[in-house]
Amino acid sequence: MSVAIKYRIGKSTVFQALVMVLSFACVVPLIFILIYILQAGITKINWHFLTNLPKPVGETGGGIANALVGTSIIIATASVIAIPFGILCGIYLSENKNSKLAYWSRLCIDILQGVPSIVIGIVAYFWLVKPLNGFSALSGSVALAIMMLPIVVRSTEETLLLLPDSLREAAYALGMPFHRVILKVIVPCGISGILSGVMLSVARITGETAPLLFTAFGNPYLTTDITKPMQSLPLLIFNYATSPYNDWHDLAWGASCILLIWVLLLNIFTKLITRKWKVQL
Amino acid sequence: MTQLEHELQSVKVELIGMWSLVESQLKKTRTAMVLFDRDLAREVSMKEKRVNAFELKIDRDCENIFALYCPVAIDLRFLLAVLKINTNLERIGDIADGISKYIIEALENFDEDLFAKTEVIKMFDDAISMLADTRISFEKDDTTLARSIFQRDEVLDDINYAAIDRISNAIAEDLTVMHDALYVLSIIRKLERVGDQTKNIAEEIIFFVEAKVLKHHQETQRKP
Amino acid sequence: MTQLEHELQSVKVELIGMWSLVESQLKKTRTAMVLFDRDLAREVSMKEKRVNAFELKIDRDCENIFALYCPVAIDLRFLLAVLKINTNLERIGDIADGISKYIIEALENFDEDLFAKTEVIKMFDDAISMLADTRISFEKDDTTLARSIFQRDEVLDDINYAAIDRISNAIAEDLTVMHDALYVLSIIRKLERVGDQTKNIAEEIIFFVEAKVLKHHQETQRKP
Amino acid sequence: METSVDKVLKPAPLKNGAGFNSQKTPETVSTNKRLKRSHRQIRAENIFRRTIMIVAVATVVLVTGIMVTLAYQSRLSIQSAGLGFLWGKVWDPVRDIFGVYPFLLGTLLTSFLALIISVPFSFAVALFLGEYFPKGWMPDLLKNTVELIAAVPSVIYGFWGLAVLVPIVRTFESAIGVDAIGQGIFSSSLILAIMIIPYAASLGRSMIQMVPSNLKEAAYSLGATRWEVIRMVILPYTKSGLFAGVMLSLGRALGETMAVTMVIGNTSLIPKNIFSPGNTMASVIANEFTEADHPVYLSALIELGLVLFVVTVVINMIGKRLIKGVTK
Amino acid sequence: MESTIVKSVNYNAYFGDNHVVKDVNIEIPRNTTIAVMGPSGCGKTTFLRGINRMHELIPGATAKGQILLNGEDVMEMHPIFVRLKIGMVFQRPNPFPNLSIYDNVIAGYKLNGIKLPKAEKDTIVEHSLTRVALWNEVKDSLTKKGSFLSGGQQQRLCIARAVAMEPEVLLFDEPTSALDPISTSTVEELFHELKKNYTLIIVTHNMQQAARVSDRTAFFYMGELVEFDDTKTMFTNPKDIRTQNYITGRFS
Amino acid sequence: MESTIVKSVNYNAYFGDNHVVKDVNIEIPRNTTIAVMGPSGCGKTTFLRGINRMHELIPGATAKGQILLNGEDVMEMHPIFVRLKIGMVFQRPNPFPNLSIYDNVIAGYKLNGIKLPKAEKDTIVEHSLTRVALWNEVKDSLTKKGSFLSGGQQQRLCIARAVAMEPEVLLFDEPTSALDPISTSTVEELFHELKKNYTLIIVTHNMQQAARVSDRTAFFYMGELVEFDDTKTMFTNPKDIRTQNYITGRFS
Ligand SMILES: Nc1ncnc2c1ncn2[C@@H]1O[C@H](COP(=O)(O)OP(=O)(O)OP(=O)(O)O)[C@@H](O)[C@H]1O
Ligand SMILES: Nc1ncnc2c1ncn2[C@@H]1O[C@H](COP(=O)(O)OP(=O)(O)OP(=O)(O)O)[C@@H](O)[C@H]1O
Ligand SMILES: [Mg+2]
Ligand SMILES: [Mg+2]
Ligand SMILES: O=P([O-])([O-])[O-]
Repeated sequence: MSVAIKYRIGKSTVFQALVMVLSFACVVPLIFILIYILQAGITKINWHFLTNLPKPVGETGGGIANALVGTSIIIATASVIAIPFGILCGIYLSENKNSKLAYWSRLCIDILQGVPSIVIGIVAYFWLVKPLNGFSALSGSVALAIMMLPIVVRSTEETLLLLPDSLREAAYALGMPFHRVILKVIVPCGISGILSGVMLSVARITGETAPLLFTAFGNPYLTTDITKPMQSLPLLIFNYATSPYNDWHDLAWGASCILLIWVLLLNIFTKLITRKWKVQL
Repeated sequence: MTQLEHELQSVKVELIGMWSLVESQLKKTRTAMVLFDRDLAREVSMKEKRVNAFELKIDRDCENIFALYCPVAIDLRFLLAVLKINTNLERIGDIADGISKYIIEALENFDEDLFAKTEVIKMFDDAISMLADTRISFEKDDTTLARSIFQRDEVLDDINYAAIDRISNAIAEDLTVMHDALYVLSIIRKLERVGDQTKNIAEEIIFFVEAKVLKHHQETQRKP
Repeated sequence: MTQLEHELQSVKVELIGMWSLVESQLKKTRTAMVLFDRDLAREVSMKEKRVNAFELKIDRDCENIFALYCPVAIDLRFLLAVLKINTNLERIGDIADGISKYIIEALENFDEDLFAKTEVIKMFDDAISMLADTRISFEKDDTTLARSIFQRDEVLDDINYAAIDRISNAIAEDLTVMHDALYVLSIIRKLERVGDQTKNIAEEIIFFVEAKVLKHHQETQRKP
Repeated sequence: METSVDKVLKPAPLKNGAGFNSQKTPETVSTNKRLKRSHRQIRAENIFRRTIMIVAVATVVLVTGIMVTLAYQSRLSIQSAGLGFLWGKVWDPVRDIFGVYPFLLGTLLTSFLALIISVPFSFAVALFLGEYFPKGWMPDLLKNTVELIAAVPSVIYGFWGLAVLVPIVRTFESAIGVDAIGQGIFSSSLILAIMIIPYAASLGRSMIQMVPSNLKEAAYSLGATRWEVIRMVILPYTKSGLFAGVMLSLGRALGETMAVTMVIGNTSLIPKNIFSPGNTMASVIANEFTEADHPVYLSALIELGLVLFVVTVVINMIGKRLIKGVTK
Repeated sequence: MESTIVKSVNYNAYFGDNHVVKDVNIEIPRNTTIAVMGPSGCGKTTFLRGINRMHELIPGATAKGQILLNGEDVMEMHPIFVRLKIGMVFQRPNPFPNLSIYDNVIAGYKLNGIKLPKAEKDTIVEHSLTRVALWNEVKDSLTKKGSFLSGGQQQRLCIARAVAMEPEVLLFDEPTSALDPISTSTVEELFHELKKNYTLIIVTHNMQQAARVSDRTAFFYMGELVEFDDTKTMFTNPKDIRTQNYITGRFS
Repeated sequence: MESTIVKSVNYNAYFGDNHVVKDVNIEIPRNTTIAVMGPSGCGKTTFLRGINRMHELIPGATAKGQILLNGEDVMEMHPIFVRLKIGMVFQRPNPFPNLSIYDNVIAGYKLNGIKLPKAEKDTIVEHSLTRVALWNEVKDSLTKKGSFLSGGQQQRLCIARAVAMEPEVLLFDEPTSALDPISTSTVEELFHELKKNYTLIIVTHNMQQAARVSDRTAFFYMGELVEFDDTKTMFTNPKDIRTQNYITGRFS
């Protein structure tokens, strides 16, 4: 009996050790990547890099100002489209759990979440690029908005569903009408979850390349017209990274570094804000 | 059967045990009186302790059931009735003891004539049979039987009421029976109490079975 | 204060009210007996209904408290004590009524001499003061005072014990007082019961305050 | 008082505080206001309800639109090749031969290889965070780091893979004696494996944390060791959740475009072994979409997109269903 | 003054095809406290939620028959008004977690978009909190979040929130079943205060609680109202054998 | 036969710096049923979990002092042994949802990797289920999942699972607080059966339950064992004023 128990305890200990080793092994590649990119990229970043346009091959220097501006515009436009839409849809889904429409809508959101980004690029191409006769930042924004949508909807819905029914009932029992129950009680209580969904979706689309390939397309010049092709950071990285020129690789490393820092900051910021705004239930 | 029902059942059994004991005490006292058997009277006096023990035990059990089971409705009424019946039975036991004490105290055999004149033996027999009948009505939750007790108590009351005159006549006839007569008077007074107690018990039975408080009021309704 | 405490308090107040009524009944009965005031006796008899009403009310209140609040520990003991005290007080009321009835029944004024010989008035006074003292001990949860009752009851017991001889002597001396004497004997017997009841009440007080069952056993320990 | 409450419901114009004038205590005044407001609110309520319903309908329209667009735009290719499209072993746009078998194979190889590599790590992380060390700074750090893996944009993985991983793989390949190209299915799988760890890990973690602690306590109270609790309580309880995590990872791996495009080597030939270069469905579209110069070519690429869409959606739906089954 | 405030006439409630409240007729006098007892699933909660029309918030839930509030059928009124007149307190304390204690009390006004002058708000808050015997405990921390309070305090806060709307009837659905005994007793004491000014209808599983706090008790069984009587009578001498079996713990 | 089976000597338990069980000394005789009462947070659960060393499963939890099982210090034994001797049943019924009823009963053996012949398993299952008065109810559906049973049946199944390991002591942490009154009464009846063969230690908030089922009652207050006495004495004549205040509902 005692031997058997010792054996069982031994087995348990060995398994635990295995789990710990494997867990920490995961972290290694990420750290490599981070260190490598920071090393390669941080030296390239300076004021000049941020405020200048890329130079043609052969000329040294040059910057990524067009990509920074372009990325900001594309993301802002996408957010304006997707966030209100997504939150309202999330509200509908959480408030009408069992209706037919909710079922179909939820199914569609699920489908949307699984759609590969490249396919969304194709669709945006046919919806906007073709009819408007040309690549445009707007079409890229729409594609990205479609990518954001399921994240915002699901995070809103899940956050609101997590709120106990008792909260709703408390509000209804005070004679509050539906829209006030939602806007004054339910949404404020779930604000941290909704916000974190929104911010994560922004972080997510910042790095998306594939849907922009045939929509925003890229542009070596600075533009702020959303009906024109526009450069963006990931596109720039892709194009320059796959080029054979070392100068352009350097630009790409710098851009990668900036993209990475931006994404990291957004993630950390999300953590902070959700912790701060979390409503203690 | 729930635990509470078990407990109530065992209290009931105990109370019936006490009841039988008190009945036998009363019967023995009667025999002791009629035969002027002082030893038997002493036995009754000794056994009074057992009645007391019963009373304490049942009180304690009821208290525990109250504390542990929080009885309501029929169970509560049953327990309250048990508490009251318990007190009454103990009193009856006390009375048997008291009468026995008279027998022990008394200097010589009671005068048989007195018994006949005062109907004390009839009173005794009635009291004993009333007590037995209430017991049966308790065992069977038989409120009709319990109701019949009230009429029968009136017989005892009548005998008791007539006692003073009968006793004083007896003494006036024969001064030597004076002591005896005073004892008999005391005994009659006590037996009247037995009737009252039995009546109280019958009321309690009706109370817990039918949830009617018969005590004191509805003197007319009482008689079925 | 919890709701239960409120309820218990109001039961307590009610019981004390009943107590005062019974005391006054007893006092009036004493006056009626001493002055042979039949009207006063009749008043006592009339007021007996109020005592009965009190008893019913308190019983009913206790039942409700049992059913609604499920009292335990001190509260439970208090209620059980109230139930028993209630019964005892009602008996004392009954006794007062019984004695008053004798007074009403009796054909002429009692013989004053008899009172002196049998110490019945002293007995009455003692009984009344014992009852008052138990009430005070109940009001104040004063078990020392309650304990003192046991000794004082012995005085009554002694008088009661001596009664038969005293009465028979009285009758033997003067046959005309016979009727009176028999009544007085009955009264003495009843007053002895008052002593007993008061003792019971004192026991109940000690029971609920100190949670000791004094009844029946520990006869020696009783005396402090 | 109540009748005036009733009146509010009817469209008739409200008299200010009709019926309330008798009392002027603060409460009645506020009651008054309350009722007036409420009337307006009933209308606002209806508008709000309608708005969110329209939004929900819009999502359905959106997704239907996506499907219709894909199907419609790929009609040319479907008409010309039919099902043979899937089994065709040759992809030669110049000759208008569109067989996607090489890409299908490439996609499946990269995805499953990545899955096989990543799953042990994912589950280890899930157990570590869900069961062994749910709280504390070190597990927090691990959790955040693993989440970071998901946050890094795929194009950066691709770039890093191209610059760092490919040379290493090339050395490794020459060491084991296969064609030392570096770019290829194996490199893509490695990159993908890293990228998909967080999906199964975080879902697995939340599933494991959802195991009611009272079940674990039940097992402990029967004298079980930690390993036995994991094997007999946690794994059975979470198995469909863990599997769902694997499915989501797979869906992610199948649809992943940029990182794969950058390291897979981009050839339309059927891969010979796992070290050969190849193409996945997504990478073909990314590479050739803007070059598609005639309608059938474009349509074929879109049909490829349709296939990719269907496969990933099916895989994802299976995963979602499983999760729903577990969390319910 | 025993005028009827709430009266149900042949009230029936359903969840889909599931008939859970059957032909309930009850008359509840003003300013009395009613306890509603019965085995699990007998429809107590459903009936209670029927009174202020919270029942119909559940998808698929329907009702038939009348609930009269002061003689007026609540089914004909807009639910918002019904709920302003008939407050409700739930099983788990549910203060709004994003609001301060102060705002929780006037939540009924604030969140309904009713602007009150500060002084009046202060009066309402103090008054309501005093009514629920919470003022002294929280008066120095009115700006703290309601979720910092203990369970019993939270529940009293929820009662204050309902009381602040000056309803005529207060419904309680097992208001203390999520509380520990000490909090339970504070809330129960509160009932004795509230019953002076409001009509309380309290669903409870706890028979002792029903016994302690109510004037009258309704016993539900399988969706029917079996017995409705004085609480004292109910607990000492119930008329229906099902009631007796339930309260004496002799379940079938 | 009143030999001591469990005895604690100066037992102290901590959550980090939080001293929640303070110098508890108690002697529990074999085959008696002990109820453990006390206000919320007084350390009842912690003490109970200390007995079979479940306490230390919580991160940061420590203990001092001795718990003797048949005179042997459980702190010196391996927790697995301790838990085999001292079974435990929890507040919420927790049958393993992925196992059948049959497998749930012998889960203790399965978990411990003990292989038994089928016949022996059958005996154990029947015997254990009979002990908890569940055999007749489930004997035709032994292969169904345990989660299909009602709450009370599930709890009895959990008790059967503990009983199947033939422990000497059974610990119950508020075993009926998640059950409705009817299930509660079935489980309570079961205690009366079990007490013949096992030593039961039952933590309960429900005073009436403690009163009904236990032989002796321990009253905890702020981590201390205030009083440990016959249940009857405890409820009619407690010695400590804190006990009396608690059981009569006079909370400070
Ligand atoms: N949301 C719901 N959907 C469908 N049926 C329901 C719902 N809520 C309750 N029921 C059904 O209605 C019946 C009555 O439920 P109700 O909640 O009124 O009972 P209850 O008496 O309050 O029980 P409890 O004491 O458990 O709270 C139950 O049998 C239940 O099956
Ligand atoms: N997991 C834990 N971590 C830290 N402190 C805890 C933990 N569990 C309990 N405590 C603390 O220990 C004290 C005693 O808790 P315990 O659960 O033993 O109380 P209890 O008497 O069982 O209360 P209840 O009746 O609410 O179950 C509580 O004050 C609580 O704050
Ligand atoms: Mg309910
Ligand atoms: Mg606990
Ligand atoms: O699909 P991508 O994440 O690589 O854009």
